[in-house]
Amino acid sequence: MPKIEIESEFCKGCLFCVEACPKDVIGTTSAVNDKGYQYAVPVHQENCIGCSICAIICPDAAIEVYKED
Amino acid sequence: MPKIEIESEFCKGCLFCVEACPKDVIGTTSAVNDKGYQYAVPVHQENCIGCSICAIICPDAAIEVYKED
Amino acid sequence: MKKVYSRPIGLHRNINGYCPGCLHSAAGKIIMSALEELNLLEKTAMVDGVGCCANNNNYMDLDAIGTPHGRACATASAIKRCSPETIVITYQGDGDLASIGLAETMMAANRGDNITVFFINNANYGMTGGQMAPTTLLDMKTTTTPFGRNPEEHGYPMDMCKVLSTLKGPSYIARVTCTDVPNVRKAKEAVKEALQHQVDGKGFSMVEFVSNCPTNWGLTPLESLKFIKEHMLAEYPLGVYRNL
Amino acid sequence: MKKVYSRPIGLHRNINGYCPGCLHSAAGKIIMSALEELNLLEKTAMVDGVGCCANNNNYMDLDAIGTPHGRACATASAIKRCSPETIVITYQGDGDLASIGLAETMMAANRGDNITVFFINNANYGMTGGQMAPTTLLDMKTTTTPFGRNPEEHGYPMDMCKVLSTLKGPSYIARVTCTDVPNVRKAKEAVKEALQHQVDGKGFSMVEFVSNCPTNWGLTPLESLKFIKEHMLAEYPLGVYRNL
Amino acid sequence: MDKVFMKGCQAIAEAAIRAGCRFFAGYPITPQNEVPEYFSRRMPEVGGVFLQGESETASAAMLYGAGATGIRAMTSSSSCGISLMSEAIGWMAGACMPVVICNVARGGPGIGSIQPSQQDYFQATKASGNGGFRMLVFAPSTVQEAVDMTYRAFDLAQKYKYPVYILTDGFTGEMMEPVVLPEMRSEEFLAAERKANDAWAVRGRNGAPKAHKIRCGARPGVVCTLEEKNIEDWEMYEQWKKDEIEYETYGTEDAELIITAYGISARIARSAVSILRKEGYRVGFVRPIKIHPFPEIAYEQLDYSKLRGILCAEMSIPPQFAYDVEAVVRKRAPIATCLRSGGEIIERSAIIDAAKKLYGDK
Amino acid sequence: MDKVFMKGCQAIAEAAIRAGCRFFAGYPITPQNEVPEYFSRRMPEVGGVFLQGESETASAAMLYGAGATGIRAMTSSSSCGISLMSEAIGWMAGACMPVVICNVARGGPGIGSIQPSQQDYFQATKASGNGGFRMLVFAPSTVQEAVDMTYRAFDLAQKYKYPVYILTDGFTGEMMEPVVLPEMRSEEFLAAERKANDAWAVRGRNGAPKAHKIRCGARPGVVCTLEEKNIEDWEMYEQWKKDEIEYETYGTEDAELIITAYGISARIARSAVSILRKEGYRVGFVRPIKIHPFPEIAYEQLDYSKLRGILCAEMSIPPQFAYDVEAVVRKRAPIATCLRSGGEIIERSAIIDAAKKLYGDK
Amino acid sequence: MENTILIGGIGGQGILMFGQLLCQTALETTDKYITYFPSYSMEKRGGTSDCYVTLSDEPVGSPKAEKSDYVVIFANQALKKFEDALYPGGALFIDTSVCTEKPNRTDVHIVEVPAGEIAREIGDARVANLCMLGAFIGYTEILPPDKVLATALKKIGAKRPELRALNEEAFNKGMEIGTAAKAAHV
Amino acid sequence: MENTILIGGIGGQGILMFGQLLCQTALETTDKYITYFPSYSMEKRGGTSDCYVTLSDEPVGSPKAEKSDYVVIFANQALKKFEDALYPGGALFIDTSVCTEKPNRTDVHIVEVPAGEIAREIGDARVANLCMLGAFIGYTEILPPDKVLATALKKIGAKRPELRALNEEAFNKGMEIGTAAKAAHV
Ligand SMILES: Cc1ncc(C[n+]2csc(CCOP(=O)(O)OP(=O)(O)O)c2C)c(N)n1
Ligand SMILES: Cc1ncc(C[n+]2csc(CCOP(=O)(O)OP(=O)(O)O)c2C)c(N)n1
Ligand code: SF4
Ligand code: SF4
Ligand code: SF4
Ligand code: SF4
Ligand code: SF4
Ligand code: SF4
Ligand SMILES: [Mg+2]
Ligand SMILES: [Mg+2]
Repeated sequence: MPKIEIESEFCKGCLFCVEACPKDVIGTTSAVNDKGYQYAVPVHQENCIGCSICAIICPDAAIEVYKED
Repeated sequence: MPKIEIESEFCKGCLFCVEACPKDVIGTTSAVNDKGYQYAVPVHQENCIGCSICAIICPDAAIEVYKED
Repeated sequence: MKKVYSRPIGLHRNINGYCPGCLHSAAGKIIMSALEELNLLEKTAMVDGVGCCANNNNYMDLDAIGTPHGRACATASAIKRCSPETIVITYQGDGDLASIGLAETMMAANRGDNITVFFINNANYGMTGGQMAPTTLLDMKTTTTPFGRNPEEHGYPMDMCKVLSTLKGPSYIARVTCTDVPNVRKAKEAVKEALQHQVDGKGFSMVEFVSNCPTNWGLTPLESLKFIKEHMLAEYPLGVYRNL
Repeated sequence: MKKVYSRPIGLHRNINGYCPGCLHSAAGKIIMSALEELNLLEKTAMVDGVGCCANNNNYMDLDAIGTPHGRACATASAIKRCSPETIVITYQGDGDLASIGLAETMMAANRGDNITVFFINNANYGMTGGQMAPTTLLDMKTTTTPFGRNPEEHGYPMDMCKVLSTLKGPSYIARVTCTDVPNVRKAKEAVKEALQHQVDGKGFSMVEFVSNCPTNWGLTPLESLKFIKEHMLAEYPLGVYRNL
Repeated sequence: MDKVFMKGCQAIAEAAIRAGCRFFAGYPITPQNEVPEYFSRRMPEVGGVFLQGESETASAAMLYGAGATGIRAMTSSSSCGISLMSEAIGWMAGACMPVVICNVARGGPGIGSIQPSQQDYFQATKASGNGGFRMLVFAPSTVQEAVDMTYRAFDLAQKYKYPVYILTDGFTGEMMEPVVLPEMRSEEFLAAERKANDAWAVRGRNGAPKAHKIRCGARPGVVCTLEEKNIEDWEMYEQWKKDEIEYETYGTEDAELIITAYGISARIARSAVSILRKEGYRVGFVRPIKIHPFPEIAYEQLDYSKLRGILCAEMSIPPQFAYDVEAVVRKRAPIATCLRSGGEIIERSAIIDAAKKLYGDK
Repeated sequence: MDKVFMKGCQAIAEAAIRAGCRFFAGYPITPQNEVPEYFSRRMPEVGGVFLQGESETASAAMLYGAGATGIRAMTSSSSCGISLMSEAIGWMAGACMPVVICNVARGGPGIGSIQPSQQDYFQATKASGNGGFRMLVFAPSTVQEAVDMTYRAFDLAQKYKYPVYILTDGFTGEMMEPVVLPEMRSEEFLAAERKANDAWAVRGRNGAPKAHKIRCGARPGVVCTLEEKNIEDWEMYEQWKKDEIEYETYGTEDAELIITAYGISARIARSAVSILRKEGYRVGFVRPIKIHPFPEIAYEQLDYSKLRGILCAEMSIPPQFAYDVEAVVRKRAPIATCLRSGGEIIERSAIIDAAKKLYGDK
Repeated sequence: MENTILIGGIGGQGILMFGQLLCQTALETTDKYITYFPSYSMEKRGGTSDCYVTLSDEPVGSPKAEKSDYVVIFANQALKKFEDALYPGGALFIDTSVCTEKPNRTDVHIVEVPAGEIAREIGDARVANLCMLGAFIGYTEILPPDKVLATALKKIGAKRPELRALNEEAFNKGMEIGTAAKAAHV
Repeated sequence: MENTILIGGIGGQGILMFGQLLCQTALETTDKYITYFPSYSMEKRGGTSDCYVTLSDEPVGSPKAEKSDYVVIFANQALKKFEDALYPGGALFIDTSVCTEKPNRTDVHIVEVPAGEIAREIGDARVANLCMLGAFIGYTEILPPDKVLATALKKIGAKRPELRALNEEAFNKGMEIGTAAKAAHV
């Protein structure tokens, strides 16, 4: 099953990925990272289709995408 | 009869007027003015038709043109 | 599992200081991944303008040099001429490239210096707190146009792609944005194309990024993308302006 | 007898220091007679660039101010904004206007500042002894292009009328020359038109004079006119580029 | 008179407007952005002109143009931006333009840092451009002084028909303090001055007996050699040494040690002096208020027979102000420095420590 | 070694090329046009780069870029053109670039005149930009010295990895004198140096363990605060006071009067000293060869008990060099000046007259 | 008498406003010399935001006091950065809702205020700084609380009238905590 | 020994070349210190053109001597400007074909050379300066005439080989006049 990993320390909580994901995989927590940003997290990892849209749109290169080989 | 006056102290001897006059009115002398330029002089004033071509082309505004009223 | 999308290898783990949602980050990421794909990371020297782009220095693993405000193209031209084997890129904001550095930009372009310019147009002076730039849209409020930019007093938004396209020196000029996936893809293609022009020795190339400044625009990151689409792109049409 | 052609009244009897046959003199004469005909001599402030035009100061009976090399348009814009009733003109060479002052020129144009720029393009730095200017023709030898200007190294001749015409600010842009009577007549018309644009408050106007520099070109005055006709005009076509 | 709580930069801009400034051109640079920003809002209210230059070079040329029309005009920038103005500043001195230039200084050299510093002392007092011209240079210590000096700068610029320079720093520019603002100069006053300036201003001849000419190398309308102009300026500078010296001293009568500083450092040094005196150290304080002309007399008046030393505190490494102090002290007392630079503020405790060290046993 | 008869400007350019200069950027300005013009012909012959900048600002930024690639590089200009470079000069000091800057000075302030002068002394020695940095400043008196100093300037720039400044003037630039040209630095030497500089140069990483970063405020590759950098530079300046002082004296042993001058004025002053001595005046001569660091020691070594006075001759009004002399002389002898400015040359007879006046009865 | 106050946090938390409100009130109600100095990092959002306030009977020396009598902390980094800038015996105010770390100092008074939580309870996270301000005034008593509140309402009210009531409530809740802490410490 | 020479005229008359030829020859044939300084006005054509030459046994002070031992005049304005720059007892060389005015000095030797005329007679007005040079050398004997001529032919020859013979003739004609004048003055 495809999945994404969000490096929370890179994320600045811009929500671009949240808005862009066609499968609503990503949401936010109330937690903040060291920089004080409320970072994005995969909340419905199971729905991910590995399309990479989120990763491509993420300005801060916080997202990496994995797929079955 | 039309005529021109060349202010010899303004003239720098560029020969534009000499070249431009349709009636070959203008020539040069070997005399130089205070600035050291060999200035232009009307040598065939009698042929002048008062067309002002020389005056218009003279960059240094050294020529003025007169005509009968 | 295979990684199908990775962070460009040239980006350090140091976090850059760009604001959330600032497309400076996006431009940097695209440039680094283009350099990676073209295998140019080791050959490249980046000339940073003065502006928010000062952030690049810390997180991009590239030879880099900061240069006086506006003079990036002059510095880059000299580097290229002294070291032709180096891929020389500049990275500049609109204040830097189109205002104080306008002469330097145009003259490098006109000389056809074989460098690649990345131009981040966010319609204001981001780093200094959002003053009017040459690219500020009409009616846009900035800290020095508190009543909005009006053409009588402040003139019109400058279209640098158009201006530079009047010159014979440039070999590639394109305008891109990073508001959505198709545009990000096109942006990367343009960046690669521009770099390829340099590799091929064709002369001056430039990619303008229509960008944002959520902080000084007073918008959320998402709102700022919307603003780009609705307002910026109308004034700054995307596309390839020159490709020799 | 009636005087049918007179020296413009605004020209002092002090002789200017322009070289023989230099069309700087012609441009100055035309400008002064246009101001005279429009009855603007008393209202005009001239901002002189740095270059051979420094000569203007002595023989033109106009309020005038010299300004740092390249900055004439910036100075003029400020004068106009502080004293809108003044007719503000600049008089600049190609090195002044199109090289060191390129940003100032373009920005004044882009702001649409209501000033009139007279631009004397003689394809080199006359005053300093004939170095390459942005407007130097290809293959032309100058003291800094001893082997001729070549596009790879030095870029291409800059067409300022074209460049400024990409901007929205200017309301009138024309290119003229003074090589012969019809052209002198057209030049004067263009100068008057440009000034009228300012009188009418229409914004930035510019007249470019395709000029000569017999001294540094190493030609006689007459040869230099021929050179203009045969070479300069091919690169710098005459005409009205903008008239709003 | 009511006090308002204002930021240094804004207070400077407001003071300028009250002094009659009706033209400002400038280019963004931290930490002086609030000067142009304030003007951009305020100028329309007073019928003045705000013009954002495309660069510092252009802004200075705009200032020159405005000055040439005879109105009160100003620019501001910070350190590296001021450097870009140096040709034009020299030009304006060469053309005798009554303008005001404000440097809200930051770390250097080059772009340096955006934090405050006092590293432009030599540039401001000795070489704001080529050619050896000098200007009156104010160095405020508080926001109130920034206001008052700005106000006076315009009068002095008009009096001498010469650029006047205000050297302040990012602390003074960014901090807020309560200030009393000076009264607004009346429109009549300004109109009268403008009319007087019409004797030389370049705005179209308008019936004047002679066309007006402004050029670098002569007072407006004057025909002279460059050397004559330089001599005239030199005479003016010498006159300034009589009329324009400004300084402040405190506790110098019984002082065994002098702490000397200017601008932002002076206020810190002054508070160090208070503490030291409370602790029983006989410490005095000398502060140039204008840093050009340099108040040599303030140091001449010291009783060197009593002095253990002089401590120069400044936010510049290498020291600059200390050089001028050394030149006038002429080894009559040992000189020590207490320095910071690059945007770091000088600490009172560091001044106190350095003073105690130089003082030796009480 | 054969002497050739050369113009100062051309000799400087040729000396630079022989020193290994392989990049020049500059903008036309009298009286230094022959420097770029010479380079434009000569650079292609040695595989170097000549680039005409669109302005002085651009030229200085080009110089900076060239310096950053690790090759020997230079610019030149004159007075107001140098002012336009001041931001970039400070930047290059801030970034520790080994470049050479030559000012063929003319009258000032601002555009001044195209005639030679020495009015940029303060700017060159104390404030070539903002931020308080200083450079080694050579001041040649003859075309031969201009050649030799240019040659050495490149070595010193490399040694200290710092800009080196040559302050000359339009006389020295335009006059012709016979000169012995130094040998051409070998390609091997230059290649080796360039290779060494590749340890920090910005030309693409090319397998280096770390990417190279050049920025204003740190030596290449160094991470430090601006204050740390400023302290390091200050230490270097202090070291210069030990290692880099250069001056010349003549007849000081028995002198009752000292004439002191630098650069073009020094050669005139020196010939005045010869004449005065022949006339029986015990006159000595002190000349700083580098004007920064200032050779305080040259004035310390004087026997003030004998001195009737010190005469400073310089082509600057107001005086500038005299200020530094005053600072080191510390009123131990009266100081007088003999000045010209704005393009006028100082006359030997004027120096002689002033000297005699200061000397009093023989 | 000289009071030096340092407020530290992150951009957007109302740090600068906090300092300015103190100064403005001091200006209107005292004869003190007042100096305020803001200090922020290059980043506009998420960057640090601090300010220094000095209220003094004598002219103020440095606008940026070396050590402060009071330090008010709005974020973890601020705690790390500024903990040591407090004089021994001084008071350290911490918004414990955002600042999760604990101070190391044992020689100072610590006033913990869950200002973020209180603000959210009241209904708007943005009023947390007013809550801290209340606590600060309640504890320090360096300015009359009613005047501080009035200044705050005037200044903030102009921008965000809808927050008026909430701000007042937040301030008062903070006051209570501050006053209580004061009582406990005495 | 120091010889100071001032040559004054109008751009295009070969003034600078005159001075340079003296210096180049001095360099090749003597051990003297040599300094040459050109001075021209802003105008490129028709403007003034002057140069100063100093040949000395000691290092040269000013490149622009206050007074000269010899003054060579090619134009009316130059005469006006430089007549007074000659030391009493010095020699004043005048090309009388262009310089129509008469000098006022009575305390100097005057050498009149109709160089322009001679040049035109020879066949090319451009060789007038060589004629003056010949006269100058013939009179002053400060440098060996054959060497000066050789230098001249080498330098000018490179640019304008067609003028070689004319130049030589002009120089020699000048020499004769100079030598004769010298003889007359002695
Ligand atoms: C000579 C000079 N002038 C002004 C500044 C101040 N300054 C810093 S960044 C900047 C411009 C930022 O605008 P832009 O180039 O558009 O970049 P952005 O931050 O918007 O990406 C300015 C004016 C400076 N550093 N140097
Ligand atoms: C800042 C500065 N740089 C350079 C110069 C030298 N300079 C004098 S005139 C001139 C340019 C002349 O060229 P142009 O503007 O084309 O005018 P032209 O003489 O050809 O009419 C230059 C570079 C100067 N005076 N100031
Ligand atoms: S890869 Fe596609 S589906 Fe998966 S999280 Fe990203 S955008 Fe959503
Ligand atoms: S796009 Fe990137 S930075 Fe933005 S919220 Fe998503 S992961 Fe975070
Ligand atoms: S007016 Fe006409 S005809 Fe008469 S001289 Fe002039 S050009 Fe010739
Ligand atoms: S055109 Fe004018 S300047 Fe030229 S030769 Fe004729 S009169 Fe003289
Ligand atoms: S200030 Fe604007 S341009 Fe700069 S990082 Fe923030 S959002 Fe981006
Ligand atoms: S140098 Fe050229 S541009 Fe200047 S006056 Fe002479 S001919 Fe005209
Ligand atoms: Mg921007
Ligand atoms: Mg030109």
